[in-house]
Amino acid sequence: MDLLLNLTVNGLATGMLIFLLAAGLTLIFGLMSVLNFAHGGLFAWGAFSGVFFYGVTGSFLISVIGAVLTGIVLGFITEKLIIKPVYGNHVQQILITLGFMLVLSEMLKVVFGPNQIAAKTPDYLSGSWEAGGVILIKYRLFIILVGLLVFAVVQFILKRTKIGLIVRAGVLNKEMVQALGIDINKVFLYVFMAGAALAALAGALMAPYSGVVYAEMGLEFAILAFIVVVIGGMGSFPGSLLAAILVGLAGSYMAYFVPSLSLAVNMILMAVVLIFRPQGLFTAKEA
Amino acid sequence: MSRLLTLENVHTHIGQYHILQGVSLTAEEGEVTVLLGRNGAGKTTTLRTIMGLNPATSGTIHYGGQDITKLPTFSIANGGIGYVPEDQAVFTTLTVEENLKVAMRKEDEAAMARQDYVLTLFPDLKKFWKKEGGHLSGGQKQMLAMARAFVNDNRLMLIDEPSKGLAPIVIESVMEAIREMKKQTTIILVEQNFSMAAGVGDTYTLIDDGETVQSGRMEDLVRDEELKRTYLGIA
Amino acid sequence: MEPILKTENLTIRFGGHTAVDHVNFTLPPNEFKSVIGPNGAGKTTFFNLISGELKPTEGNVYFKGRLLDGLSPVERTRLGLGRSFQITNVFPNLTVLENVRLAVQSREGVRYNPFRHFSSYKKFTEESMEILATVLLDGKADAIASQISHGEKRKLEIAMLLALDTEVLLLDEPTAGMSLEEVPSILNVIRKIKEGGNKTVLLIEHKMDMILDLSDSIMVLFNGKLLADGTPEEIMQNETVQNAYLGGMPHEQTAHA
Amino acid sequence: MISKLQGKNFWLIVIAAVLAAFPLFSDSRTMTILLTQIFIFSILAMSYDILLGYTGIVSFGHAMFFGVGAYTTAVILDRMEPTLGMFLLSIAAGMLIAGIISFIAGLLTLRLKSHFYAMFTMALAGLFLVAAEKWRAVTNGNDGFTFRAPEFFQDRTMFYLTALGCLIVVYLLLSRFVASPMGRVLIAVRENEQRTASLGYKTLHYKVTASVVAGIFASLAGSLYSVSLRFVNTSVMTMDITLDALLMTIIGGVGTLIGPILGATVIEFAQHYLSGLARDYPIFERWIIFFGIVYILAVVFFPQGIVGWFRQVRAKRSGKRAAALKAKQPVLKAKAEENG
Amino acid sequence: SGAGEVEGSGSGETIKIGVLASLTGALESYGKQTQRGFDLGLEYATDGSMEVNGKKIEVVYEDTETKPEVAVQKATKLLEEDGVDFLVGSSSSGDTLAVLPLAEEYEKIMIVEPAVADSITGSEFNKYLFRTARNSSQDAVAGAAAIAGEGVKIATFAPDYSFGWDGVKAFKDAAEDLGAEIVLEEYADPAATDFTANLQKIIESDPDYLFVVWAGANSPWNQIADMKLQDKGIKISTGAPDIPALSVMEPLVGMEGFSVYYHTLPDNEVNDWLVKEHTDRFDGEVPDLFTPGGMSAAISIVEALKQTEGETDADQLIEVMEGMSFETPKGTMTFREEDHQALQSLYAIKLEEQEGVPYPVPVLIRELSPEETEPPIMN
Ligand SMILES: Nc1ncnc2c1ncn2[C@@H]1O[C@H](COP(=O)(O)OP(=O)(O)OP(=O)(O)O)[C@@H](O)[C@H]1O
Ligand SMILES: Nc1ncnc2c1ncn2[C@@H]1O[C@H](COP(=O)(O)OP(=O)(O)OP(=O)(O)O)[C@@H](O)[C@H]1O
Ligand SMILES: [Mg+2]
Ligand SMILES: [Mg+2]
Repeated sequence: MDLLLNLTVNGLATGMLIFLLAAGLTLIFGLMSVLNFAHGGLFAWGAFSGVFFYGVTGSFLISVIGAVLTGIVLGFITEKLIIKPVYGNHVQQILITLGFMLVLSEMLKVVFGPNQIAAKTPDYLSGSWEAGGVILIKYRLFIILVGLLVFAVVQFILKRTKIGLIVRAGVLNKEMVQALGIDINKVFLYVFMAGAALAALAGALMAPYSGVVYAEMGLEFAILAFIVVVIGGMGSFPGSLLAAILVGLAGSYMAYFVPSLSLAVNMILMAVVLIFRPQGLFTAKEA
Repeated sequence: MSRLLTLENVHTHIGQYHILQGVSLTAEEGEVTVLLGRNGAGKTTTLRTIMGLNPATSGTIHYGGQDITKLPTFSIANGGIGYVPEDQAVFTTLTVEENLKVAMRKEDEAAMARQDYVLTLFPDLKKFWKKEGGHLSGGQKQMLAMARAFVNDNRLMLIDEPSKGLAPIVIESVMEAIREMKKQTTIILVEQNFSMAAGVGDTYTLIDDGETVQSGRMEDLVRDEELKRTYLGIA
Repeated sequence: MEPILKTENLTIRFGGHTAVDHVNFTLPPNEFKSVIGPNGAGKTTFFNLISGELKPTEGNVYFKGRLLDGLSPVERTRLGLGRSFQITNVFPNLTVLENVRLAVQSREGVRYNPFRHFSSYKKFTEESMEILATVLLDGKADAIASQISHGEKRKLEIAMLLALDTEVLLLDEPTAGMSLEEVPSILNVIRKIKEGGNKTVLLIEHKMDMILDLSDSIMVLFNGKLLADGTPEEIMQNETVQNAYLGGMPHEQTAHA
Repeated sequence: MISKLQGKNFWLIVIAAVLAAFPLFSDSRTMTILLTQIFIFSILAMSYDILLGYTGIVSFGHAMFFGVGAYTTAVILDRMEPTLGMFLLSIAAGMLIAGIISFIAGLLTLRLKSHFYAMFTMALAGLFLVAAEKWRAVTNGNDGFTFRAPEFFQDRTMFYLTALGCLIVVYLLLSRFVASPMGRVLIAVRENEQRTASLGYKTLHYKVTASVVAGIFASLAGSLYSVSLRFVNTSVMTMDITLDALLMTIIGGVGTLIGPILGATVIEFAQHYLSGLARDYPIFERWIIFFGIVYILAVVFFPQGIVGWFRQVRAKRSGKRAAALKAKQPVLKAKAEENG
Repeated sequence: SGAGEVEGSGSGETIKIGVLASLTGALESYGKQTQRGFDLGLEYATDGSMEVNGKKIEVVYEDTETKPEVAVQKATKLLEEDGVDFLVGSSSSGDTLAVLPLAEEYEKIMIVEPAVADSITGSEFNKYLFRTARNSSQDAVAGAAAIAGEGVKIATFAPDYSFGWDGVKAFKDAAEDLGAEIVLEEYADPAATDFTANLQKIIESDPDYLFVVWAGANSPWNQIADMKLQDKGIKISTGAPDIPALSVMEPLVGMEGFSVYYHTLPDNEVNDWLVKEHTDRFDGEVPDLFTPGGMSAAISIVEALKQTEGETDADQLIEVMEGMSFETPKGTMTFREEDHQALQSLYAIKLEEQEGVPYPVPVLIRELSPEETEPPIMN
């Protein structure tokens, strides 16, 4: 019993972390339909700048804010220079964002040096509680909270405003949305920046989780995020949340019960979901 | 009565093609101007040029005394111009409700009243309120495209072939609605259904091969069998 | 004579909404039948059921006495059921000519040859050009399909159907958006098909003048149900049709024909 | 078939001849090896173009076929005598296995739509990678193993010529394939799958065929690749290989066949020279940044790929003719003038 | 003389060495350590003259980008265009394996540094390669020597790929020889975000020690601390990595394990020289994990050349190098005749916190002699 509880709690926490990773991509890829292979770069920049700001200020809160601001600025630059010319063209998106991904991760080495850097957890969030046989890692509980908070905020914004609708309409027919008097370019820019900010936030929170940041972390986690967005159903936040938790739990259970398959768990999960739900778990309109 | 919209010798290129080669057009406030012309003449392109979707490469477009030739589409639309495109451009994965919601510039009471009016005009839309736009029938899509423009308080409406695919009885109510709307709104209409064009139009402009070749009062056209035969192949 | 096309209790439901409701109809060979009905009556859906684009919730379609249950659109086209689409449905980045040639190629059954060069099939190109000429589109043969005007796309749609040269033609509002001036020539094309005497046509239209002019019989769909099926005269007399479909202007419609 | 030797074909033959004669007048083995790599990746990229450019399918799992070829050849040459016969046999075996796998994978997955298909192929390729990792008795895991190439290839010029020969043959085969009636239908599937079906084409057959053809030639590329290195490890199954194929195809121009070859050339040379610069100029130490910028600039300046750009330039030169394409039928205008 | 030119030997000639390393990508810092070490090694071994027997030594570095096909391209370039007499490298085992056949084909000596895969000196061995780097088995044997003993229960934790499997297998053999019992072998996806399920299993197997074989930036240390393994009486042991990676091992302070190199561990003149020169030249930076390896590779080449009097003929070199001993920053190394693996010292250490050092420092418990860490012969 304790065992299952342990696996579940840790799987949940990992799932939440993965959800944070995927949240930005749910906006950018799921909703705006931009195949952004540079997402991992934004995420890695969030992680590095978080560690940097923590080192400079000693305040975890400020470091997270700093990372998010970095994400916003990078998001602005990325959208203006890289994404804007290629909306609606997946083939060009792949090429240009992969190129930008190389630039982003290599620039990390220029700015922060080529080595991995240790990421510290603030004292009040480090350590764990042990209750009975169940170990509750403080930072993981914190992640679960933040994940829920992000989910609630984004969901609230998408539900209470027309932004989600406008973006979905804009992806279907950009011209028509403009002909309705909406400055869709601006909307796309802001949504992209929000997605980048979420990526950076995820990076900043991921860093203390694994205790280390390194330039290559971006691509690794970006693939995971793509998996989550696809099996969750393009553009659906509840879908991404559910998919992320599934990925987290599956990873946790598999590693324990079927370790020989744990290397393949994400791929198997994705294949199985797509066979039974070819459109992913949710669709955007159920969001 | 004053001029709401004037196109002066407008030329439009799309890519390397010279599509509009001198379109001139005026719309008087409170009137319905009908654009006539054969397939591929440039009627749709004219409307798209006004909307800034295919910006004019030369010539000028004035709207309410302002030069809108170079404005971006969304500002033109926000100047109070509603557009019903010929291919409907319904947002396929959005529901009927969401389609209208996206379109609504202001969600105030007046807008809600207009929406209610539109729904009495096209009761099918009310019936399929939660249905995805892509799942509507051809005619229902046409209705939705019109409704999307009607929910806003427009000074000018550009309507591209509204009767296409509609049942005769619906065409009648659309004509009724256009006559009703004329009281506050100026309309430019592209229409192939001559009885409808004649039924609601005040003036006409005939476009061929990207150029304005003739314009005048609708009554004159209806009366002049010769003119009709020459330009429209009908008698 | 055995009907070439027949449906039995054909029904489809989308969620709670019954779009086509137990329709039983028969179409004798070489007949020209029109389908009318209000918007959303289920006409296009009815076509989709016949052509196999949609699977019925209930009921069957028979082609020359053969049950079509489970056959894909591909197989139905090959059997001889061709259709055009109401919402224009072409190959956007190919030339107008190429669009038609693909249809000719399919009709000729040249489907899988992976080795011969397509340009060695000269006949296909020539034939495609002829068809384009009949729908007044030969001047646009080299234009990219996405760049032609709406009315021109409608003509292309018809050309592709003609190229398939199927026994049964399902035409879904072929002239919607076509210019006043050109409708007569397209009507001519359709009339010629009819006069050829070996084609069966099912036509959806809202233009009553045209329907009255061409049809041997008319069927009326209403809320998915088959409301009436009869000669044009009978249908025009039908009160429901008068009130709920035609409205007050049936004669104005025909005034200019 | 080369009866009408038009401009394009003429130049292709000249280039092929120059490449074939290259070893005669240059003994730069580096260049030989670089060109060999380019030939091999050109084959891979062309096979990918059949999917992406002609059938409109984005696959993130193409590496699995490349990997199948690479491993099949490596294992056969390692376990058996490394003779030329074995080499040919291993290529055939790889192509057969890849064909079977792509056939099954195609049937299984091609019903999925766009992104979902792409991700599914990624999952499949991921599973193959894990299999290659775990089946250590055969693959020696990600460390991989070396093996002997046939004696015949001891002289790398022979291998260079073999790779060039394969490239030419594959190019000719695929050109013919895409220009065949079948190839035309593939393009139709790319443009509008549902409409293709309603014209009476079984689209799934075409998509599966495309996937099998692509898989088979990717496997050939893989076989050549492993022999060129005399070594194989799990890197042949990784996403990097798929992305390389994808990038080469896009940079060159999708749906062109020549494009992928140009793309492979550009990427390999850019990589080679940029990393070379790193040795001589310190600011190129981070040459990968410049490499990334190459991609970005490629999109900005050649949005339709290199071939697309060429075509545009040509179209502009004959701009007047293009404008005349807009067929005018100035009947009405004439009438209007008559009427005054 | 004219004849001398034709023969291509004789004084005034240069000897060229091509070094392959990952100078970009994930392994870039390893590659750069090798590079610095190699430069310093040549200088040390030639007393700054950069000459052996009157022949100038020239080095060309090439970046393999950690891609086998690039490694082969670059190696060919080195062999063909630069006409190098020796190859050295590389940072990844895959790259190295891909290049091995070339060494054989061109009959040039290749010094393997710092790739660790056992198969290099095992199943894939050819007589032209010599390895100054330690291999996975040596690591494992050292790891075992540091903790294993009669009746000690040990669980292992490793990434689920060749490196991990090799390491665990070798460790298991060595540890069992020393009388320890392996109670659990746990493998995890190296890219996983969450290792707690694996750690859970390890806790349940109730070992005395957890021996971790790990490489790569994504490491499990934080989670080991969070799961309170140490509080549960499980002692952690692993190899001490390079300094950047040490900085993330804070949670493991107090752990006992082994080290390949840390600049304070060896006590000999060569190392003193290395540490001094390195800190002087590189802004106070100390040499790291693979710097001495690069240096050793250079020293081994110069030593061999000295013995052949500048002859670069491979067969001659092989003859002198087999069994050759030479002084390196890690003490005396000896190329074992059978598989050309350099036997070398490793170090049993304990991680301790030290004033003014921002990472846990490996402190020497005892040096593990080359004999002690001698791995089985596998070719
Ligand atoms: N994107 C485009 N690229 C190139 N040519 C175009 C493009 N759009 C339209 N055209 C051409 O411009 C001409 C005018 O097209 P337009 O759509 O304005 O005609 P229209 O009068 O609305 O015709 P219809 O009655 O058929 O709708 C046509 O010849 C068409 O082929
Ligand atoms: N895929 C679908 N999902 C849900 N509802 C659908 C779908 N397709 C059609 N419908 C509904 O079925 C009804 C019949 O549609 P259909 O397109 O057959 O009408 P129609 O008679 O062709 O009308 P029109 O004259 O406007 O083209 C409509 O109410 C439509 O909203
Ligand atoms: Mg039009
Ligand atoms: Mg319809």
